[in-house]
Amino acid sequence: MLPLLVELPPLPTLRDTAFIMPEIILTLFAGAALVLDVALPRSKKHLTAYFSLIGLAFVAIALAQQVAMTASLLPISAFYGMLFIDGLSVVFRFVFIVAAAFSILYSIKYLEFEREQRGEYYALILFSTLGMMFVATSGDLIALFVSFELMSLSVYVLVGYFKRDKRSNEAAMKYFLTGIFSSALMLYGLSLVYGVTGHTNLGLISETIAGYVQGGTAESGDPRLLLMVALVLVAAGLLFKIAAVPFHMWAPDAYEGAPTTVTAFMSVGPKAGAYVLLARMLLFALAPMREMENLPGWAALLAVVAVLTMTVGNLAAVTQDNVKRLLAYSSIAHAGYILLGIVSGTDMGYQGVAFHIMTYTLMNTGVFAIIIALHRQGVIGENLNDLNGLFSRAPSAAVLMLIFILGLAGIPSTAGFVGKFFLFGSLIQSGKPWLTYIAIIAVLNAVVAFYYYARFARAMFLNAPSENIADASPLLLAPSVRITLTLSAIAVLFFGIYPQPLINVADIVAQSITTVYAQSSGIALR
Amino acid sequence: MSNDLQNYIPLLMSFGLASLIATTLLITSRLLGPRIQTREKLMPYECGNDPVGNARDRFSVKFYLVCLLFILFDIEAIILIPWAVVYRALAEELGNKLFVYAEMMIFVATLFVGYIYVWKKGVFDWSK
Amino acid sequence: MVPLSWYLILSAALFAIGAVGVFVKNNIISTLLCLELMLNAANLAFVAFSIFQGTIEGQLFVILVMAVAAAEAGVGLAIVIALFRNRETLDVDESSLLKL
Amino acid sequence: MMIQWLWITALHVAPKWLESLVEQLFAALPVWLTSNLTPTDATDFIVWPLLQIGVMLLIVLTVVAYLTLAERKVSAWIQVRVGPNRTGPLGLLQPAADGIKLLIKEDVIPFKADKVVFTLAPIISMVCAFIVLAVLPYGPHYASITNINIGLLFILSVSSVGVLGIILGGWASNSKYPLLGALRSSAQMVSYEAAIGLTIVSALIFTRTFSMQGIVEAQRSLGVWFILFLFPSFIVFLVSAVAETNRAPFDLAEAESELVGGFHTEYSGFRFSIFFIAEYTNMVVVSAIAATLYLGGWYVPGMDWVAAQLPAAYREAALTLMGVTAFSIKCGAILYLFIWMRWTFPRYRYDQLMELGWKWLMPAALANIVLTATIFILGKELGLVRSVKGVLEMAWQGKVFFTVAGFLSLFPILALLNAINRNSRSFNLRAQRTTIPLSTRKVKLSPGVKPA
Amino acid sequence: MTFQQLLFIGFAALVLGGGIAVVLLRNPLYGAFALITSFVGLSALYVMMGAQFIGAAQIVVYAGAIMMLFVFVIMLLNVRADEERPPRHRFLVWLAAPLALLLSAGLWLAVAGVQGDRAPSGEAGTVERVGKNLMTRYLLPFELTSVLILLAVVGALHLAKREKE
Repeated sequence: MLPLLVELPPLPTLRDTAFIMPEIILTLFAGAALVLDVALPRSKKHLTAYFSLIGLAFVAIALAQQVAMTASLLPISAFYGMLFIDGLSVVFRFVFIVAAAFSILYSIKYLEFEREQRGEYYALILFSTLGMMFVATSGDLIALFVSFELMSLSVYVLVGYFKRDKRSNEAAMKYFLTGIFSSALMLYGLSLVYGVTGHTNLGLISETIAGYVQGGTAESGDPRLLLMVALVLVAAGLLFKIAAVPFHMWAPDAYEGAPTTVTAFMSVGPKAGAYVLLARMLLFALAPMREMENLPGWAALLAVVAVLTMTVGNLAAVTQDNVKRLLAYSSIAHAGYILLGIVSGTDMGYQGVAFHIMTYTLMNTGVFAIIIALHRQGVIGENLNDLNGLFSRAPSAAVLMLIFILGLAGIPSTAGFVGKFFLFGSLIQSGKPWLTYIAIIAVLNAVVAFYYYARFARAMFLNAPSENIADASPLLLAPSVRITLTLSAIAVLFFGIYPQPLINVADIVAQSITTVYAQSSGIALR
Repeated sequence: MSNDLQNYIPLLMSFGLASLIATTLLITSRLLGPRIQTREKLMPYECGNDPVGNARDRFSVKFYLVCLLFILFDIEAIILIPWAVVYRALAEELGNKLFVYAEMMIFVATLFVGYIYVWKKGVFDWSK
Repeated sequence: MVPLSWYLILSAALFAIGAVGVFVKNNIISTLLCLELMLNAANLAFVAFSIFQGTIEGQLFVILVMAVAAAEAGVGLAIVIALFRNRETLDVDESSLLKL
Repeated sequence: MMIQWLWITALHVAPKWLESLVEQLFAALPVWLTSNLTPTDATDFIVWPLLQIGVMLLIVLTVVAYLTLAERKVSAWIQVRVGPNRTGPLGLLQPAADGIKLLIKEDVIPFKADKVVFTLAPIISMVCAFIVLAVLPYGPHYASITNINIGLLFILSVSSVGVLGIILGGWASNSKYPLLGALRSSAQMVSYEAAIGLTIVSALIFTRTFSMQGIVEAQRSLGVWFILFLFPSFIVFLVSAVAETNRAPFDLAEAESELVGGFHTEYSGFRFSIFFIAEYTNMVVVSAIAATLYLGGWYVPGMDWVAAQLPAAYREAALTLMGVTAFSIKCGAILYLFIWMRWTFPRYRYDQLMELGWKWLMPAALANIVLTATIFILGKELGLVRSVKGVLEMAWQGKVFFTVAGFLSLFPILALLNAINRNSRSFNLRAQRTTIPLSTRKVKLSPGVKPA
Repeated sequence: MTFQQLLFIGFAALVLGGGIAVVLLRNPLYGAFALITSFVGLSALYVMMGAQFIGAAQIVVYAGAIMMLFVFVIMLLNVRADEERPPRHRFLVWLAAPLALLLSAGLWLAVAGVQGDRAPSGEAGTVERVGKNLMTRYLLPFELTSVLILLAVVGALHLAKREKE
């Protein structure tokens, strides 16, 4: 017989299981939602939505148990380093839960209206959330890849959820093809990372690479060359997912064709998941490759991408009339801003990334919620013209929309401004002149962005209602949605004026990133 | 060459030999048989009638669904196989016997949810 | 003995072929086939690294990638079927409702 | 029994020259025969295995040829007919006559067919059927051609590729019946293949290896056939195997007496007979797997004891002889069962076929995995079984426990199947009858007339 | 050149030939068939390396299951060969060979230094080893896979099934 495994690791204990309690609950609820869907009659299917919301509440409660763990900045590892609990993972899992909960809440009426009310929809959102949560906690390439695919695969299905709608089909196809292509790129990159380092554990990879970068080049060859190839492939795969510029072509189509609720979800949830994965790969596993001797590190690479991304995103957004496409380009631009925070490499930058993703989640889902409500019989509600005279028809909705739009534009006294301030400020704070130039470009970009966001305001407040919108019926804002929207609008304003609480949260993320980064060669994850 | 690899050489040979036999037989039959080709003989068979329409029409999507389910159960089997093989050894080595048992039960239970779902969606009811 | 670099070169070539195929093919199903080729190139690299380094992780990765690929193929072809039902064509470029 | 004893005693008193002859014979046999796992040069691992494979292919082809005759004879016997009896004594030359006839038939390729694929499809079928033969354990290790680590998995994978031959053949014909037949055949094969894959998992808990020889050895070391421990699994395997080979009562796609002949409608002459050979070879393979997994392969309880009674020189030879004989008898029995089934059970409808696969066999296989794992853990907790260096060891109590538990586990499985299929319409005749409302009955019976 | 290297070249040719055929053949069914050939070659390479389980799984999962699904869908939708249109991005076809060469050469350069071409360790890919690690160390992704499969069933079923209204 063969020699068996040399040393078996100790079994996962209850402690390990406690760390994935939120995920376990989420899985149970997702499975139960499926069974519930089969059991419920057609007229009662919307109950699955409420069931899923309850599930998410339980998940949030279970996750709250882990908040205390972030006090010690060192990450906790469980399941033999497969899991990796730190500030980043805890905070972002909350973001995912909020994104999922908002999307579910805003979907109920919409799906009812489209006669596509089914339990699968909510189950798929929960599955996607599960994937995101594991992306945020995984500390191993294998777990990262599988959970990342779990996240994306459910979104592919969600994009094509309206299977009788050609645009939905096509959007799903485009998103699927680009998504799998980027996965394949990333996978090949990961295989090279594994090949060079011999590990799949992020901590061990980081340690090994640090050794190579610092002075392991005296041997016959230079492993950094292979690492560069790997880096490019992994980064390309990830940039595809966050729709950064050379790889952004799919985003407007997918955003436009997808059901609006799904657009709202994918613009915040899975995208944030991709940011987290990017952070994990670049700021942890490949952190030593930020800047290298004689070779370009990923910082320079990413800076170029960031500048291109925000410029192209903003310029393209200006010409759009379709709200969903416009918001797609706006989200591309925002991706550029967020990349800046990663490029800057300072505490402030990381705070900005976390802060901006959190507030962006609120603002973007808010905007989409209003657009979803605009969608009524005979009105697709996706054109900018459909917003005409919204203030006279539905004043409260118009005001809410205005607040979110201003937040996205980054007007002072909204939370959007604080995020951008941190992101741009971090570039200047880093003290490198080339980053300062980038900051200037970014500010110019933000000015361009004002223009297209202002078009929303003009349409809503100044333009008369268009003739072809026959019905003056009130928007489909359920009380629960109305309350949620109001609360998030208040939050946008509140954190714009008094951002300190949220900055503290963002600081947890930043601290966990910098701690790990500082010790990236010293942390053994086992 | 590792000792283990040698066991695979006969497979390669039997592959070659089998394809050789098949082609030889086909060629022999081609050489031996008569060749009188008529239009009727070369027509697709439709119980004596002239063929109607295109043969390659589209089919029920059920075939796709069955094949999809096959894939998923196939994957499940492929993943269960390493488990079944190491089940005994691991149960001994780890000390905790129920652990190896439980992890598979979780896996099977997850898929069983899918099985119930698929059943209730009527994929297995061919006549519907 | 076959050196590691041979396997890696084969895998790189396969990857490049697949990547080119993705861009070249008109038909969605052919595109999906090329994507499978790319995933397999990555698998080959994983297994080669795993064997030559004596670590097992690469092979575990490959098993899970196979499961992922199966799931992807299932979903992707389902999307193809849904698309075909509504559009009757599988041409990537033809009459795209969504502008580029 | 008597004869065996006589033989053994005869060997004991056999003259010295006979003993030395056997010894010399074994010494003269090339190295590969006793240890073809460690060949010394190219001749050893190229020429001899090639010869071995050639001989094996020849034997299997003959077996397959006579299997067709056997099928006809048995069916005739079941239907109280005579069967082929003109060519040769008892019709023994019938297969040869058939072969020659098919060989000199005209080779027709329909003009609409895709010529390349049309030619390739039967070859794929045949290669996939034949390549598996190399890993079957015909007898103790030197009687089998090769013993790879992943034998069972190899068989599974090759058979999953074999379906392609059928589907391509149907597609290439470019005709309606073959295409429909191919789709239905492959959907059916694929459904039951999944059940086979799952049911094998429960067997692997006991065997702990894929190697076909290893599976036999596992049973030999215990002195038990696994059918005792794994009876539900055996049933699932057997039913799935019949369906997997597209045989009656599952031969829906090619029900030649009711429908047009399935995927090979457009095939004639020797192209057809290649498909035919492949199908029968698959039968042999499937029965060999069943024999190996559940019936001990070449192992018969007591054969080691018998061999131990012999002088050392004969032991290997006797074991081989007994092993090969036992293996052939087991395969033959299962093959006979296949033929018997064909003439006993009426054909299923297609919906029944799919339902049987997915709603009955699949949950049965899944439940069996769970039950087998549970029973094993239980047996372990009770201290009835332990493994020493990877080899299972158990006293008679353990064997009794696992046998009883194996048979008893049939009941929970049946209960589960009954529970989940209570409202099944395909297999419940009463439910089927009541679904036809009176108003739609075509035949109106006048009052007072009783239906015949 | 040893026998093993010869074998490698043979199988590599099979793999590459299959891959190239996938790109060049216009009929998707032929393409699928070529891909299966390529997968068989890959599986043989895995077995040559010693990763037997992966080799078998490659055939069962890819050639036997995934490609079967492709073939079904191609037949289901009756996808004909591409019309006589030129392939998209034609220039890329000519770029393919240099690209492949470049990538390969770069990898060679990079790999030759790092790995120093160690001999493969024996018994690297046995089922036991794979299973043990999958069931202990990599338990979490393993369980996650079941959720992934469940998700794929749900999603694909929803998309492909025709609703009865």
